[in-house]
Amino acid sequence: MSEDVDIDVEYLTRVEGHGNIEVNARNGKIEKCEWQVVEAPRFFESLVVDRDWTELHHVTSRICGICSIGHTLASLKATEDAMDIDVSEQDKKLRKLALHGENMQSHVLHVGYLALPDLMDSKSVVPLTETHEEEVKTVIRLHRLANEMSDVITGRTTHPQRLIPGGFSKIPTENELMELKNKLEGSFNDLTAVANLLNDLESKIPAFERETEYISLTHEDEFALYDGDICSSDTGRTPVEEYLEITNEYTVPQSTAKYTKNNRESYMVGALARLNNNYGQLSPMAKDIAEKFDFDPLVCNPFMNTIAQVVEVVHSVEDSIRLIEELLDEGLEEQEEYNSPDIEPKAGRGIGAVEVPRGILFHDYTYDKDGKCTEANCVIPTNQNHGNIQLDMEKMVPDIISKPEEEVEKQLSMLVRAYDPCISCSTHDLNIKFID
Amino acid sequence: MNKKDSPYLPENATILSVEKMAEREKLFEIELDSGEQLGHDPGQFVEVSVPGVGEAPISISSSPTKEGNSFELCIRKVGNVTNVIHNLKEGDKIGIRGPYGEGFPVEELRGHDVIFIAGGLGIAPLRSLINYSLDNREEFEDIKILYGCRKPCELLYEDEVEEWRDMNNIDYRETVDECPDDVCWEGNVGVITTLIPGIDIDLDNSYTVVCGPPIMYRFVLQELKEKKVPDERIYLSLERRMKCGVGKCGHCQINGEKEELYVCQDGPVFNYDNIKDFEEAL
Amino acid sequence: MKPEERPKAAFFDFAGCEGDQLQVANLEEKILDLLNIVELVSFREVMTEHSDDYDVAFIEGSITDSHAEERLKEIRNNADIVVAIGACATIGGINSIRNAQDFEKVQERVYGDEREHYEAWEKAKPAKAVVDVDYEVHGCPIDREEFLHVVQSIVMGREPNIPDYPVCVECKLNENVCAFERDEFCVGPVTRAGCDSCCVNEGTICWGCRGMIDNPNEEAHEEVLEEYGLTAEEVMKKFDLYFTWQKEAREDE
Amino acid sequence: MKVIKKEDLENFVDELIANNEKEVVGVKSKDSKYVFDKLENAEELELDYDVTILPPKKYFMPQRETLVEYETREGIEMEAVNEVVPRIIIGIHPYDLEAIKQMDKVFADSPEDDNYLEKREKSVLIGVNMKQISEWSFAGSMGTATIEDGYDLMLTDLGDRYAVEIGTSKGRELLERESLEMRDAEPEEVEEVENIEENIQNGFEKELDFSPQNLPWLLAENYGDEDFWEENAEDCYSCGTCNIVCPTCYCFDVQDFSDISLEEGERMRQWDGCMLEAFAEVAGGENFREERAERYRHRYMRKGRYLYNRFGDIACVGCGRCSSQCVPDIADPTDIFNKLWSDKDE
Ligand SMILES: Cc1cc2nc3c(=O)[nH]c(=O)nc-3n(C[C@H](O)[C@H](O)[C@H](O)COP(=O)(O)OP(=O)(O)OC[C@H]3O[C@@H](n4cnc5c(N)ncnc54)[C@H](O)[C@@H]3O)c2cc1C
Ligand code: SF4
Ligand code: SF4
Ligand code: SF4
Repeated sequence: MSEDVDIDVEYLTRVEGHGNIEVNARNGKIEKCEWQVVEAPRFFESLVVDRDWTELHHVTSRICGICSIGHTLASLKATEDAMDIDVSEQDKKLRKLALHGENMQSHVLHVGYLALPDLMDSKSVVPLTETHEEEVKTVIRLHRLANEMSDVITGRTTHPQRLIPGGFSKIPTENELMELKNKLEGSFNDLTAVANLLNDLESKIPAFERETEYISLTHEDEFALYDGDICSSDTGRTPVEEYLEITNEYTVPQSTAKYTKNNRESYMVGALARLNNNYGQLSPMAKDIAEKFDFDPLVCNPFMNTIAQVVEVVHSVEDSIRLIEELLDEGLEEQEEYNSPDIEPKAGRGIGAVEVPRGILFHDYTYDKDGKCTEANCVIPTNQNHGNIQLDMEKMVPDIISKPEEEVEKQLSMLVRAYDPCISCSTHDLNIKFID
Repeated sequence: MNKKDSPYLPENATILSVEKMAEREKLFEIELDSGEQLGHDPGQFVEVSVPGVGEAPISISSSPTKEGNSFELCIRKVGNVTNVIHNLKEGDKIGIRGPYGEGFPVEELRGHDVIFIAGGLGIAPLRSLINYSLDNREEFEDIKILYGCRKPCELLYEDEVEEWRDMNNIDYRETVDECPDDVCWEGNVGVITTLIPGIDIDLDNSYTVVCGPPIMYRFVLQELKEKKVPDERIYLSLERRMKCGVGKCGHCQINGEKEELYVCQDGPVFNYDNIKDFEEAL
Repeated sequence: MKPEERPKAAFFDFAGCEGDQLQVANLEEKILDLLNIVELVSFREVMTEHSDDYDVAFIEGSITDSHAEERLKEIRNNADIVVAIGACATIGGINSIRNAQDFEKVQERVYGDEREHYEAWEKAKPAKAVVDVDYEVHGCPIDREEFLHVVQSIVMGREPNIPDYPVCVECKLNENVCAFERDEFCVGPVTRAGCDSCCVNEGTICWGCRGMIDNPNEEAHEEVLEEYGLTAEEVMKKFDLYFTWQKEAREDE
Repeated sequence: MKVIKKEDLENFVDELIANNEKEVVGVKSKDSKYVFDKLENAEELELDYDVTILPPKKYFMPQRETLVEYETREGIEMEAVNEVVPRIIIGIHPYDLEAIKQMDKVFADSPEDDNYLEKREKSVLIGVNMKQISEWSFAGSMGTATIEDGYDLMLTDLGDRYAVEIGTSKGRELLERESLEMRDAEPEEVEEVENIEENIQNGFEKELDFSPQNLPWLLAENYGDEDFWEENAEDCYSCGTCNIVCPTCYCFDVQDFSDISLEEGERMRQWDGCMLEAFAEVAGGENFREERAERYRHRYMRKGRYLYNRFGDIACVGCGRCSSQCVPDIADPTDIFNKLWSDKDE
């Protein structure tokens, strides 16, 4: 039993972006317990000021490499909202496919490359390539499938090219969609294998719970990712236009990042939040898999976020197949090559919200009459989770502080990783502070 | 497809030996794996291939009269292919295409005085002709060799040069641009053009063959002009970027007022009179 | 041409979106092949193991504060070969848009009253502005195949082929309809090729993410854009999406 | 001369596609432009086009092709490679046919380049007389608006029918299939084709003010006029577009690409352009055409003079691709050549 604990995790590994964990205890008394975000600021909300409406999605896509499709779509939706630009049903379906591709890609990366090593007591996926070659190859196959999907729909796996205001500069061919559908259908074995693998490791998932408010989009007709209202597990529905009422950004002295809160001190967004709020709308096989893990909303164990991601991957595959079938049944409406919709820019403010792998994302732009951006605000999922991570840590540390220091460090790292934080995209981090 | 069908397919060859000659130059003795002779004329070149890196045109530095089936290349390390070639050892394999190009006009030179003027690496292609004429000494009249490099340590083919110095049936002269104080050097100090005024040239009966870096040509030609050497009695070897070696890729074409030339096919050896009006030649 | 020993490689990230490291992860099965030619000793995004004993360091992201500068200098000291990957690390990337903005305003827009808390440079810099960089893999994000080509070249001891001609070359090889023939504007004529004109192939324009070629005809392109109907200010905006740092560096020369 | 109804030609093309013996490519529209591309069905074929973005040379000398494959596990093994896809190419305009004739000479010149020649041999060329003329074209001045040979078959649009001129036995064989409905041309139809060809001559907006036979000496005379070349090249991006889109340009670069094992790979050639800055650069940084103006001049010299000296043809067929696709609009051969011509009198 250790009375004095000093944990300094500088640049937590296997997460996107830079964050530190610092815990100090003296004689069993916790003196400090902090989750710190130390990503260098990138000033996106200033970068876009004065830029043309045709460029904003290109710029804001660069907020995050992993969620670049999500950022692009939130950005386009905000611009389209500001200028009343219509998007065809077909293009909306294609955009949903793009979002599914990104969701799958990011979740598979997180579950397979970043979280699994913890559960398998390995420091990274690299040693696993030798000890568990088959499993690693399964994960790689799913990852590649997800990327192929982004490629076919958006032109590239990272920083999509085809997504533009009003629709697509180029759309996939029916043959490409058909092929994609075949590949998606061929992935069920791999999906089951990954689910089973995690099922076998379920005992390694810490049994930690804390009552939490969950926030995500919600929609009557579907498991909401691209469209919908804001939904809180505590306070119910709010229209997207009123997102500021929900996010309520504030600063706290001991933290480096802006926190958000709605009904409680903090809330959680992401796969677990989506499952908690929209469980009934999951696709059939996704639901089966969730049941294997005895998933019963409301689930208040943040470590279950990883499981929720696995469930969502299955949902994304099934829902993508459904979307492609619909598109093919209706027949793809051809569009011009190098399509660029005829749009007259105009002044106004627009807000776009989409669910990206790590949770709900808001872009909010104001344009002048020439379509130059005058003001922007982006609220990123990871920012919304920082407060919740901190509060989880505060609850968890006293329970585990008596364990060996290494073990404490591992649990805390695992906790942060379970949130799959995407720190480099946190646009609202404050006050860089380094551990000496 | 067999070899004859593709001019781009190299033949396999083996490095028989590697000799370091100076800081940046090594001499490679090479034999075709077919066992056949390369069958080149002095002044011709080959394309040397290192699979995965690329090809480089290199003059054949040995004389066709050399014993055995092997030939020699003197390669300066300057870039991609040549850097990697420098790491190769005895027994390693490379690819060879060629010989390519028009070499020196041996028939025309036969029976005349020949003056060789080599600057730096320019000795590499000239050595092929020098050794040819030394091996057939009786077929040529007076032979003069003027060889210059920047510093004594950059002198190539040291053993052979040592022999040239001692030969009494040729007139060998050498110079270095500069000589560090701690190096012993008995030859001349000064750029290569300083050797030219001191030699006698029988204007009716001699040919001058020049090879060196572009800047050297300008000064040497100036000096030869002062000596009243007729332009058509001067031959020189040019270097250009090349990708195919067989007159297709377009890279080595040079422009002039009158016509165009392909270094890989029309050269690399040119009669000065034919290219003197080419703005891009020198 | 395969060397006997695998060089040790390490990845480091600075201010950027980590999309380039993601592109490396996106090599999928080829990662396993890559591990046959290099030994991965540090890659924070995917592994907890870390070692300071590496031969080749890959740098992603821009350098935006003195802490990052120190860190990069240390990496330079440890590594034989430093490779900058992605636009943020090669030319300042999207981050350098702010180099042309008033920094006071930049901070205020994002952080309001709390801007004082920062230690961030006024200008975002690419890696080569801080240390010597041996190779660059351009693009936002990098092209996976080009990344592999550069790694392969380093392992083989040869120079990678990184074009120094404009994107128009590849755009024409791909038989695209030029942006200028569709009433759009493109910086392809001054941007370094090597991306296979991927954005134009997908129906848009070249935005310039690989940076300008070494000797661009900027003046001509500025004139042309104006002739095609852009205002001088709009022309500037075309150039300061990705070229701000490069332009300033050239002017300083 | 034969005559075939338009719908029968369509059926014929569909049959060729279904037949699958050779890949069938033809002119298709792409956005507001045209390209040669693989045909899925005859309906896609656009025989009423002005000019394609790239010339059909890409089928004989692809943008990128493998010349040699190598393997270095033990020693070196190298093998010559030629990926030949036999093709029927439909809709080639006369100026492009002329350009192909010129390229044939270049690659048949010793040593023969089989990578080109074999692809060329395995292709069937179906030409078509122009109906639309590109506003940039000056084929009329270059004598390439119509052509007597160089095709296997040549089509001329006669409203509801096509006249078909058979150029070679290859062309004749292609037509030898029972299902094909075709008849001999009436004398009036032969005359109609002649008239059409004559009219094409007059349809060009752009012209050379003099006979192209004067180009070799005119260019030689102005080679040294540095001011002229500098002035005209000032806005040049060195983007090589004018090289790449040209049907008579054939310069190339060769590079090795190893696979990830580092033990095998391919030596590939890719189209290069003399307008690109590094085209004449050698190791150590010496560049034999360092200035934009030098490269700019070189292209015109090559078109109007050098290749003429070497192969006997003016290497510009007047298609106008270079001028129409040069973004700063400085690559128009008629503009440069006419300026030189009018300056000569001063
Ligand atoms: C006819 C001829 C004879 C030569 N003889 C010799 C010789 O005997 N010894 C010697 O050391 N060098 C010789 N050279 C020069 C040698 O070819 C170049 O130094 C070499 O090609 C550089 O290639 P690299 O890949 O090492 O350099 P890089 O700079 O990496 O070159 C890349 C590519 O550029 C082209 N290239 C670059 N420089 C040249 C160049 N100078 N000439 C032709 N192509 C070039 C090549 O295609 C090469 O593959 C000769 C050149 C020519 C044209
Ligand atoms: S679209 Fe852009 S890159 Fe392509 S040719 Fe035109 S200007 Fe060049
Ligand atoms: S002339 Fe025009 S097309 Fe040709 S290289 Fe110059 S700018 Fe490009
Ligand atoms: S130079 Fe221009 S007009 Fe002449 S053939 Fe080439 S592309 Fe056509």
